[in-house]
Amino acid sequence: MPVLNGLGDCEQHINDAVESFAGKRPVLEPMLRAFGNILREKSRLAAQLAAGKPYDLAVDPSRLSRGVPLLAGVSLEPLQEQLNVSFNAMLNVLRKTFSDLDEELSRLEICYRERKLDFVNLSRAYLETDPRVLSETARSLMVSEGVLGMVVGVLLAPVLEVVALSYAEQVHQARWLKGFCPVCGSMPSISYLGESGEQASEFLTGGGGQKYLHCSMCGCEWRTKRNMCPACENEDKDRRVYFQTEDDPAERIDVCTECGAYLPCMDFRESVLRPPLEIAAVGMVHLDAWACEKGYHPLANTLWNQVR
Amino acid sequence: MLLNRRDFLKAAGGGVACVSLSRMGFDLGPVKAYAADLKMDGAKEVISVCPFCSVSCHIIAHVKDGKLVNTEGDPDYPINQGALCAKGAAMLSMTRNPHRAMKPMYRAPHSDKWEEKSWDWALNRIADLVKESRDKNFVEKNDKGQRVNRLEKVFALGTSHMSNEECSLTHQAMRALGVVHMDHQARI
Amino acid sequence: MTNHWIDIKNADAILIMGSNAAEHHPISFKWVLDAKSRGAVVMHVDPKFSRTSARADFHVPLRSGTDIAFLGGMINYIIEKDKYFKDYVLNYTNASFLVDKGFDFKDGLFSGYDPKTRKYDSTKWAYELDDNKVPKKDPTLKNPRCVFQLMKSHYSRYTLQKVSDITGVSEENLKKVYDNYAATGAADKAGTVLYALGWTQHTVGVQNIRTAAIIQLLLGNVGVAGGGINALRGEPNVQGSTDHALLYHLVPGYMSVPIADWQTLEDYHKANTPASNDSQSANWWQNKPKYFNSLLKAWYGDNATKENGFGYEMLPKIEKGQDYSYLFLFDRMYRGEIKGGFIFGLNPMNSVPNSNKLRKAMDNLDWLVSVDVHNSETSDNWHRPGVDPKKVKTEVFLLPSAHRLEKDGTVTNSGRWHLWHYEAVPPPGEARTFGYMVVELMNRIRQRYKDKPGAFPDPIVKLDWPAKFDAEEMAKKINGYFTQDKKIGDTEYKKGQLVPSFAALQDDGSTSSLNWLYTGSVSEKEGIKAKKRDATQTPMQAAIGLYPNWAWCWPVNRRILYNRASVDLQGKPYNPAKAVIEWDGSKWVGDVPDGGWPPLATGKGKSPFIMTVHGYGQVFGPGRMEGPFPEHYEPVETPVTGHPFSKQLHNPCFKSVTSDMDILAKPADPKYPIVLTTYSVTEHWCGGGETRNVPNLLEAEPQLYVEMSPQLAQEKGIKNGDGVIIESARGKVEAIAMVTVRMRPFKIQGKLVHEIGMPFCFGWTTPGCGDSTNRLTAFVCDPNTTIPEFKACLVNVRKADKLTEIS
Amino acid sequence: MPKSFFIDTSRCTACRGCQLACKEWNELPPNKTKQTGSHQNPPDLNPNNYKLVRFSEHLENDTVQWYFFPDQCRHCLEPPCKDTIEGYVPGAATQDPETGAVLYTEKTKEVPFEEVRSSCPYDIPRKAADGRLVKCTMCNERVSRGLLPACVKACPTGTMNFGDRDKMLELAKKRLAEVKKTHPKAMLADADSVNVIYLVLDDPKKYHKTVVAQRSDGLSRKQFLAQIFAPIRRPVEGIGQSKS
Repeated sequence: MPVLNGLGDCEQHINDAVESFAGKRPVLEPMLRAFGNILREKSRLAAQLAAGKPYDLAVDPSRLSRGVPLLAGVSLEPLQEQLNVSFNAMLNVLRKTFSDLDEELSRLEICYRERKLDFVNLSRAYLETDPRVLSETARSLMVSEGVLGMVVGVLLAPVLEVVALSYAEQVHQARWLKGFCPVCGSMPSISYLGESGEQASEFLTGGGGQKYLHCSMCGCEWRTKRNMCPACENEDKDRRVYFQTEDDPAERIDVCTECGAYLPCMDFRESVLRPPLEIAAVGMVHLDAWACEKGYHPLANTLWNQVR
Repeated sequence: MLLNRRDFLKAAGGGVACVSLSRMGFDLGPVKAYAADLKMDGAKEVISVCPFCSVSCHIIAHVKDGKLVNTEGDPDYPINQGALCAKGAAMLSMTRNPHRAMKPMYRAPHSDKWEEKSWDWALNRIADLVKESRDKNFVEKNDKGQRVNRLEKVFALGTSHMSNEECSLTHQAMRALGVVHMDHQARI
Repeated sequence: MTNHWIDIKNADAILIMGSNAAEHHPISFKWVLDAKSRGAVVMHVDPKFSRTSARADFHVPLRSGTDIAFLGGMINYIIEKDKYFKDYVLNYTNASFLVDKGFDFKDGLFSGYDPKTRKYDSTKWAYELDDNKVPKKDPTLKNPRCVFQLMKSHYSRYTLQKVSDITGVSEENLKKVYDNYAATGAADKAGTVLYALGWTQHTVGVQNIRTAAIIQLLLGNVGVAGGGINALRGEPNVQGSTDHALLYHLVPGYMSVPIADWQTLEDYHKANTPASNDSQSANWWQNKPKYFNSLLKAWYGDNATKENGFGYEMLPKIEKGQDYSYLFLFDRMYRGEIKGGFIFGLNPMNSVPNSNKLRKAMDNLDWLVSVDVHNSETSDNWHRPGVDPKKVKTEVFLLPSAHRLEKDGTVTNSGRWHLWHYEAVPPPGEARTFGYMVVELMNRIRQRYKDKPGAFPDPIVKLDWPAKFDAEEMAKKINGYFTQDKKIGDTEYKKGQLVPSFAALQDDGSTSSLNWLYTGSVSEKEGIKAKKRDATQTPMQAAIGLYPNWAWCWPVNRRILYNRASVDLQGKPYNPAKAVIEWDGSKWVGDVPDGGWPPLATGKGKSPFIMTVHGYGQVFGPGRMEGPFPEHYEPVETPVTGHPFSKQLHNPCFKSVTSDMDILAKPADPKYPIVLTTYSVTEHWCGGGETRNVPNLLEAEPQLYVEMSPQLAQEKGIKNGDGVIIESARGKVEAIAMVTVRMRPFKIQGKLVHEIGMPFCFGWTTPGCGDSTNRLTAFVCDPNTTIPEFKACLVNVRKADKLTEIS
Repeated sequence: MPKSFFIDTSRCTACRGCQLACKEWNELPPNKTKQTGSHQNPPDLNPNNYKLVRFSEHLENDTVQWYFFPDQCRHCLEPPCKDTIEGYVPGAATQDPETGAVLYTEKTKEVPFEEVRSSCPYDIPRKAADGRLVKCTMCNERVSRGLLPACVKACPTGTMNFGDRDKMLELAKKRLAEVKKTHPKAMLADADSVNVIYLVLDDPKKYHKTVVAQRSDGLSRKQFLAQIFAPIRRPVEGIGQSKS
């Protein structure tokens, strides 16, 4: 069973990974440091929320076996308080990190104090990719849709990470095989190839290579098939390609030529390092740049992969 | 039953858009220049089956520009779960082995050497030999006068290396010719 | 395998005998150790201590060829100690059947033996039938003529002391294995038997396995998770190639090849379709005409009509009792009776016994087509050492074939899983697939027969034959089509539609299928199911690792055969924690059951062993050549002159041929006092043609060796690493001595008997590595299968003055 | 933090995947070998085999023991070979401060081979045809790029493990505690002084003569090193000090 990346990522672990990628690829250093700040705070906050009041969501794990994510259609109303806490913490770190966005971020802070932000509704719209709600809200608050989207995504992530953690066992048992997240329904931001067989026996533990997807939102990790595009479920060997450079066999980018989606992938069989996956994703942004240049689009929009 | 992500989404795609990296204040120029310099090789992954013992471990073959560049155990096949034995692990060198037979070869009667031949020539010559042997040696009836349709003087041996589809055709072809001396690895 | 690879993990006891799974099926061993880590006891009974032994709980050395004595002793032990599973034995096996008075057993021979023909009249082994022709039963199992009592008396002779005396296994070790294994007679325990060529390659090969089957039936281990009789089949697609019958005596789907006495289709069906009047017997083979006619329909298409017996009369028909397998083929070749032939992906000059004779026999061919990935000892036989090519008349073709990674198609693994492989890269150079060659060649032959008719062209020109080889099209054709619109029950099928399951095959020509076992492997909705990679399973299925949605398996996706024997009469699993199927009140859940009938207690059920006429597991097996109960006989070449069970030294029916090159050592021959067994090597594949040409594998295992005990080495003045010569009545082989404590001398009848072991993967086309070990082995065979006795022959060994084959 | 291997011989099945992978990665040509009465082939480490699975067998109390030992350079924390080499040609041997890998350079051509070899308590260095001294490099060029050594990547049994030294030590101690239950003689060989930590189930001599630091005169590693270092002892920088 994969270990949930988020909560296990202590500060030191994140720092080490930032240093190691920055050393390896100096061109990405500014991004690694910036997103490192945000991911550190996210991680801290998730741990704080997990230790706090238990969530009271109407989740039905039996839906997993029918291919329905746990949070699809579930009201996030009971998370009001956690969303508020998260907003305050995450907005703070966003403001510190991105001075170019300060004007819009501070406007959002004011709107929050004026109780103009309905996080429950915005979160729902975010998870369901409802552009109408987000664009209307952005217009009425006089911020850009991009910044509103960023803030909602960033504040929602640590809150949902706690949900993913508490249902990890059920997700594992359900053998979820879809390309989208069994917890929140979002698409993965990165995948990795695992080290050794799930059922490690004394003899022939296996060459590893089983593929796991890491949710771009809640950090849930689930096993998927090697030969399937998570976006369109295409299994045609001639319409899936991966790209990598000879120097970095541990890093690759999986592309589906059927639907045009790409997903970065770390091969842990090749790599000594075990970075937090989101830092790894930031450390591979050059591959995003390469893929976008070739006309492919990311499986999930993340904070760091909007290279256009 | 909800089977597709679209079923609970209002819009398709990678989710809600975020502000771009440049809007955040990053200078993407160096990153893009770095990316443009990358020598990226594209490869595909093809599922195959190890050609040795009948555990039938699955193998993922990595193919770049039509060439086999790597093989690994398929982690998804529930039996081998990515593991391979020494022979399975040597699949790459076994398949790409320069010692392999690459052209139809022919050794004439009493000759001391092999000669290269075309497929067309070889198959025509074999077809002639089969017909000649069959026409000359076909046993229509046995001693009791029963109709038996046998070609006893031509045999077929092998092979468990064939796929099921190839086995099925080989059996059909041999019975059509009247071959009765037919056998393969299952008996040894 | 009745079960499948993953299922090994469900066993509580694992008896590995006649197999070196860790070295030759390395990945299978993962599941053995998975079971071990859950508390299963793993036992390895084998002449040699191998990596399998190293990982087992214990290794028990046994003299080659004495497995029936060993297992017969276990049957005796199970009955004496009352360890058998009574409900199971009574309800699901033929233990309660009464055997007719004609049956008898005296001093090693059953009734009905004719020493002149060396054959039995098996009608002497019939059951006592009631008026409805159903066997009479004694549910108390007390009747002295019931199978149980006959078996008990038969194996009461196999005492610990006698078994120990002939096998060389200490009584203590015998008890250790018997105790551990017999413990699986409990309802909620399972034991599995893993065997390979170490059991089949004997003149008593079939009976070795029969003995294990009896044990499994007594302990209630068939049909359950973690049980079964599991052949670890060696070759890559040997399961599929057997299913599709690249064998003289069968047509695809385990149906008999026509014999001359069955001149018409009606004759064939009359002789081959079993009948049972027992309403509780499914008697599945009663459907054979549907399968056979559909096969003919697939072979001859529109040219197969009801009127012409679907083309049956065009088929070749063998002579009754005549054997056309390797043994007889090469003997006829040696006698000059064979003109030419095809050898596809096989190296018999290295991997078939008595190579010296075979190599000479091949010189008599006018033409030979060898199809392989490498030039081998077979394709190159005409310039083998010591032969002047100018004197060899054979016209030889070496056609380069594709590797598995270079072609599309399916294989069937040992657990009957039907698996698709995709072409990753095209074959190198001008190499081609077997499919391409067979289709192209046949089309050329067909054209010639169309252009210029010769001998009986009909079966060739009337074939339904493809213009080009296409694996997907063939996979569908194997599955089968409706050849006309057809209504079955309430469902209407259109001409050209795929047949959904073999239950829908017809005997009236309205369906075609190249192999009934594979009907259902392709469907209109799911396509080729061998491509399915769906690992989902219900919690019940996951508990035993059934993976019912991963690919497909024959028959009808049933993963564990005879699974109706895993439940009691009410349909409740004997072991609820590892249930295979369960009756939920209205249907079966879990695996696909052996027929959907309700449990037996409802009165509407069927007995679990649906492929047998009466529906019961056969403790008494009247279908075998040498008797219904396995009996210990010595290998044809044996180091003893007698054994403790009877005066009948050898299998009275073993098959052999006579020629000036088929010389056998006499029992306890002083010239050849040592037992030789042969086996594979992890680093090389079978005859070695492929792996010897991979330099790094050759570096790790470079040359032919002979493993021998330090005691024998001392006796013969041989030191580790010395060049030695091994000699049998048939030939001489050079090897390097590997003196090892992993080989042990046996104490047999108070006398020390040495056994040595050699691999057979080395051949002269790889310079200096040594040559065929099979120049030593004897071509004597099991009477049921004609599988040769590779595992036990007699030799002598001496230190070599100089070596010529090894350098 | 230097890197270490943890080699758990209790899991090894002698499949020789590591031996072959090492050859392939280092592009070492095959040797023309001969059968010498053992499955151990080539019979010893040589310039074309930096890694070799050793086989040994024993019969005790009527039970066969068959042991497998994937032998290679131990990448000692204080490598005596390096001291010997540097005594002749400074810079001919180095130790990567990041990984702990002990590496030989071209300049080892100028160093007397037998002396280096006998200074190694595990008898590892060999001399290539061109005069260079060679041995396992810890796949340092892979490791420094964040990749696993080729032999570790190839191992299907969990025998070969690689990572930060403290993690490997932790894993080794955990496994040792586990196997001790069934094999009371189990031990970690010279764990404090080497970066290639072997777990053996039995008396190390039953595996191979130099599983633990050894010389033909039977000195322990401590005595042995004391002798070696006595005249030329100098501080070792950059990596953790041996605790022994």
